[in-house]
Amino acid sequence: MQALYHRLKALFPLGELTEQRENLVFVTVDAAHLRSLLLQLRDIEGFTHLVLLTAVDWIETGEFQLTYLLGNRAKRQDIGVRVMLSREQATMATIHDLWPTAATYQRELREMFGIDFPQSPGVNEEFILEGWNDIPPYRRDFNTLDYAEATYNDRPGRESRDPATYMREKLYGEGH
Amino acid sequence: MSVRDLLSPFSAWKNVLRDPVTIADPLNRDAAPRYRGFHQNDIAKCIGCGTCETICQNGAIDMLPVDSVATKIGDSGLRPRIDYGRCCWCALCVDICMTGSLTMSNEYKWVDPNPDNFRFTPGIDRKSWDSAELGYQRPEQHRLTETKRIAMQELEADERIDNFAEIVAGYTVAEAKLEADRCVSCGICVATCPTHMAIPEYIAAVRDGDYERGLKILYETNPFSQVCGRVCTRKCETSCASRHEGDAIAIRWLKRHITDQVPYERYREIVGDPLPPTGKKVAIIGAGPAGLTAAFDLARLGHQVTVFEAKGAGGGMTRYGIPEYRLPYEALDRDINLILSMGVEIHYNCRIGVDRTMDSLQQDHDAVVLAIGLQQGRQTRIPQSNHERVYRAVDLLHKITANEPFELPHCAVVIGGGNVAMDIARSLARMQKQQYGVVNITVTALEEQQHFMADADEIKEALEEGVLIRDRCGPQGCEVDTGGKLIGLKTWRVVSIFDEERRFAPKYDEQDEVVHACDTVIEAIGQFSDNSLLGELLTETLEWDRGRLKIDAAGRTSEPWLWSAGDCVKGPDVVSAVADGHRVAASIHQKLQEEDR
Amino acid sequence: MQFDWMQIPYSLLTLFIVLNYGMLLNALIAKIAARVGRRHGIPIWQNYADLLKNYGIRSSITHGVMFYLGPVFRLAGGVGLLLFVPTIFGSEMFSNLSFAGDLILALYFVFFGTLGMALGAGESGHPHAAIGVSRGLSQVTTAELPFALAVFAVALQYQTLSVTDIVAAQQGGFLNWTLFTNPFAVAAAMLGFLGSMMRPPFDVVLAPQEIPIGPPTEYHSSYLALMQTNRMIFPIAKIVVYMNLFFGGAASWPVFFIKVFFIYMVSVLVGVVFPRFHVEQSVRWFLVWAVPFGIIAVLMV
Amino acid sequence: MKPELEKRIVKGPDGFEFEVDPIRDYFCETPPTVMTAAYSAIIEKLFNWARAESIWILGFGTGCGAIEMRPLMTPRFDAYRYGVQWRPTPRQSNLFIISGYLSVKTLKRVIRSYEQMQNPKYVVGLGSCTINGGMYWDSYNTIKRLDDYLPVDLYIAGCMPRPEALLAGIVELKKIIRAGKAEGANIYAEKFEWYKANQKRVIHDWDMPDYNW
Amino acid sequence: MAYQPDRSQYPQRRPDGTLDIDLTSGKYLKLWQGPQHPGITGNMSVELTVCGDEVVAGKTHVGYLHRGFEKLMERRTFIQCFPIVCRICVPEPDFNEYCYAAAVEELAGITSPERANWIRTLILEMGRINSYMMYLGGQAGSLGQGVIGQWTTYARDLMLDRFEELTGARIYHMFILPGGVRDGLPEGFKQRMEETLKEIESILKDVYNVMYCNAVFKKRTVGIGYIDPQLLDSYGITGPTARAAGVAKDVRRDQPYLVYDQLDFEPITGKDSDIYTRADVRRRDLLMSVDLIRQILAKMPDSGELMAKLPNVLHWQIPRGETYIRGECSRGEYGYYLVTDGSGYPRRVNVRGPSYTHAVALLERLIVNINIADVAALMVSLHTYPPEIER
Repeated sequence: MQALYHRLKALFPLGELTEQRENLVFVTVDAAHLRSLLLQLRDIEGFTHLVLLTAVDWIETGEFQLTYLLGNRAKRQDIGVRVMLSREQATMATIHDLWPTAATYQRELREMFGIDFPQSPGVNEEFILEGWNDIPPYRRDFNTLDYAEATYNDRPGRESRDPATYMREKLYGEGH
Repeated sequence: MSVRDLLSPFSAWKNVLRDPVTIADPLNRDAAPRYRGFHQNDIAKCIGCGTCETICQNGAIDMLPVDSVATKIGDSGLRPRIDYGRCCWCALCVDICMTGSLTMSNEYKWVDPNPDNFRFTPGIDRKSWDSAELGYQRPEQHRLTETKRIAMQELEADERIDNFAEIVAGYTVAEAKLEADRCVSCGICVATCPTHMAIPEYIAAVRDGDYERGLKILYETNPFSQVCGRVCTRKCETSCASRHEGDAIAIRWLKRHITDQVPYERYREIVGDPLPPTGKKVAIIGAGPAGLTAAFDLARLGHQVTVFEAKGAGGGMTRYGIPEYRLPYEALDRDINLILSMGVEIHYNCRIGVDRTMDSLQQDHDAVVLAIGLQQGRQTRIPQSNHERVYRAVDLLHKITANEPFELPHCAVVIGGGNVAMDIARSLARMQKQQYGVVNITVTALEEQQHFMADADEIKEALEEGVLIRDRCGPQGCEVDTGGKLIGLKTWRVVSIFDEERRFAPKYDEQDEVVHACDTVIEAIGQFSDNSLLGELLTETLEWDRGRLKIDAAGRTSEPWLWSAGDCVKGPDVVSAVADGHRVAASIHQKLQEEDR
Repeated sequence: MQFDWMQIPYSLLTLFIVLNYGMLLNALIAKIAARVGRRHGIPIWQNYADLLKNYGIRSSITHGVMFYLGPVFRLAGGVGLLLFVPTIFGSEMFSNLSFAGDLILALYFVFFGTLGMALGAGESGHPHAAIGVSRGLSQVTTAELPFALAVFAVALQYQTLSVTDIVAAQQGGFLNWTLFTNPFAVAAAMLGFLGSMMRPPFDVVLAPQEIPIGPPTEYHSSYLALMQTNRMIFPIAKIVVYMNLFFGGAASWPVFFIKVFFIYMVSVLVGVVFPRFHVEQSVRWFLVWAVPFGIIAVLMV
Repeated sequence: MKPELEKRIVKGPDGFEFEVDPIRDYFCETPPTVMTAAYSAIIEKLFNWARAESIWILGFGTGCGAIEMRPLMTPRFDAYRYGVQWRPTPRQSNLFIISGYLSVKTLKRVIRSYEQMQNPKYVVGLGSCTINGGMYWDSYNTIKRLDDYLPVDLYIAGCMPRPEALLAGIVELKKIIRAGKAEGANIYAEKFEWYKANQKRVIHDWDMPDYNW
Repeated sequence: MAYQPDRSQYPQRRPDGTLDIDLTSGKYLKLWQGPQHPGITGNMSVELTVCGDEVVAGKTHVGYLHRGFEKLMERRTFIQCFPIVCRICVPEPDFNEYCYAAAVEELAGITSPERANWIRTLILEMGRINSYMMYLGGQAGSLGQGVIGQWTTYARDLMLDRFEELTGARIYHMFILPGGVRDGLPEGFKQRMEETLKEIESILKDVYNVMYCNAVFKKRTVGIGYIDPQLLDSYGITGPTARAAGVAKDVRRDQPYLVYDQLDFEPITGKDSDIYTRADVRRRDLLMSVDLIRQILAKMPDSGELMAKLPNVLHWQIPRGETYIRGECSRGEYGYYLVTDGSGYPRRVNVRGPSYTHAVALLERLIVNINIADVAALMVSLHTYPPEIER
């Protein structure tokens, strides 16, 4: 995989190589070079299978990480291409013309993370959710527990005691 | 398409003649022996630690009090109530259960029109599957928490026998992390600890490697953390949830680990400065753990505290009773110095009743705390026990600490099976090794060895160091030869110690008599307090309870200005003394504040 | 043949017997089919419970007059068919209202219910019902074609349009049955029969996996109960026609029960083990396989 | 709202323009009414027997529990023995088995299907999820209490309940029906406003009429 | 004479590529299959636009089963995620457990013991049999042949009994957890398993006779739902669907995991890439699984560790990292993309279910210009399980 990395490095401004396994590596590339890198990987290097496309929300640094995972069946290798996007302007070029199935991924990312892929077919249609009126749910700043508690009723009658506190009350009559 | 394609489907009709494969009575079909069905809980085994609640990702478990279980040490009295409106039968609660009380039956049918009924406390609410034998139990090898304690590095017997160097090395950071990782943070120990140290929190600090946070937590509740990190009686570990199916967490060592990891220079800053002075004055008699803890608390609250100590150094029994190899003096000094740095004034070698009177203390101070501990050793009062070569263990230990000369026995017999007996036996053994090259110490006690009051570790180490232990021996008298020289201790074999009503009334087998040859007998059967410093008048005025000062829960005596704390009123235990110190300090502070208003 | 008022209660008695027989027979057939699937299947009284339950449904909605009349038409088709063919040959009581030209009427009744159903289902406004109806009509039409040809052949063969006469001609030993005297007609008719029993491979009309469940998709409560009643009567009535035309009729109730059962089983035998055809596949199948038999039969006579 | 469900002006073949409101045109908005037992006691008893012995389940697998419906209806457990059958259309079904969690999107369809069923109709909640949210208690997309949205006759504990437990539930449901106590449809009609309010609170994309039978 | 539909009135494409469908014209009908529809594979729906009985456009709608697993896992500890993952795919839950466990193990630097790997493989193959059995019943059922479903569900029930015996649960086994497996094989398991395998083989023989050697079944499936092998990569097609197109895509061979490198097998392929071939590939794959189970039971060690040593699971933290673990489930490549950030919770989990591409992009493409009656069969032949699409 090192050889591949060096070949690619000569052509594209790549970030550091993370070797997770002997047959799985991750590289970072900027958004502008993604498409040409993917084309290179698909057409020249034989990474023809788009395994998945997903995002990670690094809210601390204000970035979304898009991961394009490509597989090369003949060589039994996988490469994950990472693209960091600003959370503020989360827009990315679509790749549905390279892999038609990417349109589905992009539709999901649009809905669940709020990352836009202009020109991707049906990207603005509801995919999984229906009538969603909050921030995209997979974003880290969306708190699902709070939302669920505010929206759906609990069955009343649940209460619990902390053993340590309860024992102190019970054994020493201390209320703290 | 062939004829076969047309005809072969009709072969399906052969099934008409076969018996159906239907289960005849599906309503009463048993699930597999391992099936994870409805929960069972062995209420007697359960300790209500709430670990099941912690691991349940569904929020299905509530810990609630139940009528039939009382809260006691090591048992919170809570029992898990499971909401079958949440449960997913993953059995993580069974896997993690610290006592193995929670299991699952292989029953699986529960139908009810009322959705509020699907909540129950297994073992308490009677269910049809309570007695089911089959079902999921945690497989033997399947543990989600480590059961074995991380071994503590200690000096080997031959390395330690000829010196007073500290035996226990203390955990390394890696070891401490592993040990801290075993804790499930249930907090059952907190109530067991007399001073309610925030044990799960400081263990979490060890886990996180945040020792300064840990230290701050320690000194919130225990100014003798260095001492307790070494010699605490660790009641917490007796109630530890991990104890039930494995070793208890080494809480004491982890506490010590925190104090070891933070540089001593940082202590003062981490613990923080006292509050501004209030102008109130408090006198404390005795610089043992109880007295100094009270001093620490009161000083931090801004009161002016003066401590009067009869001996030449602070620490009380921790200094004069506990041998150096268990508690190095530097550790003790560090704790004491930290306390003194809070603005506590201390007068050493100042014996109340001799150098100052109680009256003068009362006049000069807003409150007085009596924390004099148990200084005097009890005697067996067996025949010939007034011989000069019959010692009290505490006296000898004091001599050793204070470097006072005494004639080191060549062969000694210790009476008693407690920690003090072990301390003196092992101290003498070291000195014998240093001076004579051989160890010749015998420990005798009434109980069987496994019922000794001493810690199991102490006994084990004493044996390693060459101390002989003769259990079930009732001392009957010292043997003195014609020249008046002590030559041995006569014991009878103990048949039973208590009578039917559990009163102390040892019975002996008089035929089974042994004389343990020795030149010294050491009595280590307990201590008592010398209250003569109070003076006759005060002694008369105060109320007493079976030889001890009578105090209320807050440590107040019957005199409004006098509090008492520590061993002298509660019996010997470092951490209890610390707890007492806190309690008295809080009570005094409250009183002083009320006076202000 | 004279008309007698007494024939009306007699034929109602026939109806009653056939209805109960149909209930039990359908359950029995279901149990047999379940056996192929290696299970026990419904209790034998299940159809009574279902029927009663559906009559006992409290609420019902209608989509219009035709929606309401659909099941009535259907039931009328079934009952009419039964009443106008002789059930038991030679029995005064159970010859029902048969008359000289009843064969033509029978053919009409076979189709009648389907049409009523089509109108009613169409009015329900459900697309699945509409698709089911269009499939149903095209399939029934082609399935009727070989049957009609066979009937034509039989009518030609016996030179009569009276079912009673046709049965009479077949008496005296089973070799006299049309089955043996005109096997091609029977083959054509039986292939058509497969198509009209709403069982695979010709159940594309109902096809729960495609257009659940076709025309009756909107029917419920009493409407459905009416249709169920018809489903108990209609197949039996149809089989009675087949039995009379091709299998020598029945001279007594036990013979009737046995013959109906076996003829019914023919469709089950095929239906249980095959998947279903497309509608155009089944249309083609009838045209390619069944119709030629019918034509041969007609030509042979 | 889906574009084809929106109101629009359509030009007829004769040149007249008229307004089409698909939702109002296709569905009835009359709220359901309470329909109590109308016949004499003995007839009602007979009907209740028939209702209990002929339970038609709506074939709508709303959640995981649906996977146990197949074993239920096939040789091993053969629920047909118990008078249970499977129906593909809500019109003809009496029993709605809510097989586990309901996402909001499914809830909407479930309500529609439920309303298309005829009185009397029964609902059985399967598994933890219908009782108190189950393992999705903190999910933003699943409801926690089924009885907030539909009247439920019976709950079966489990995640998911085994077919045997389902059969036990059906046997229990039969008892309830036979006793004439399974009046979910009437409860729904009585507390219609309350149910609707609850439903609308969680279904934000409410593009259906208030009642559509 | 082949059936040639009249396409003259079919919709034209608008300049922007969408179909020119005017519903008010009456020419087209919107038809929904699902979510309440017996011909749908689980709780999803397909919005069909039909002209006559030909589908001119289809659109997959999912989300009816969305529970937000990937979000829920972000607020559960690593051990707490273990019971929840299996719920992502109901008919074959074990792949979730395995992939999740393997991903956690890789990032935490834990190796699961050898014996646990054998048991894991055994469970995965048992699950594959179950899943295929569901499929066979569904494929025949979608064409109205109910009896196959009766037999295969029975066979699946037998396998579920074995599952119950081994794992303590019927459907959601929750047996493979990070670090290893819960327990070893129970007493007498191998023998009972052999009996079950024999019964399964005999049932499969019946299924072969009744379903595969069936004129009507062939008529309905041969040549229908053809997938061009060229499409495989662009649509991310994996598993039997790809193998039926003649490409031996099988993760078990391509990137052997667990103990597959010690087992003797060759990926099953077909060549016609239609519904019938896909059904046949799955049937042969099922038989191969039966054989694999026999191999596993014969070769697996009977003693040894079952769990690697875990840190205390209550405060288990995993250093920052990301990985992707894949396995070959009955429908294709199943994978977990796990990102950790050093805390006690996963940062992000993404589940790659094969249905994700099969049921949306691929189905929408294949569904055009087929008969309404074939929709169900086509959908089933892609073997899609909706929960793994929306999770």
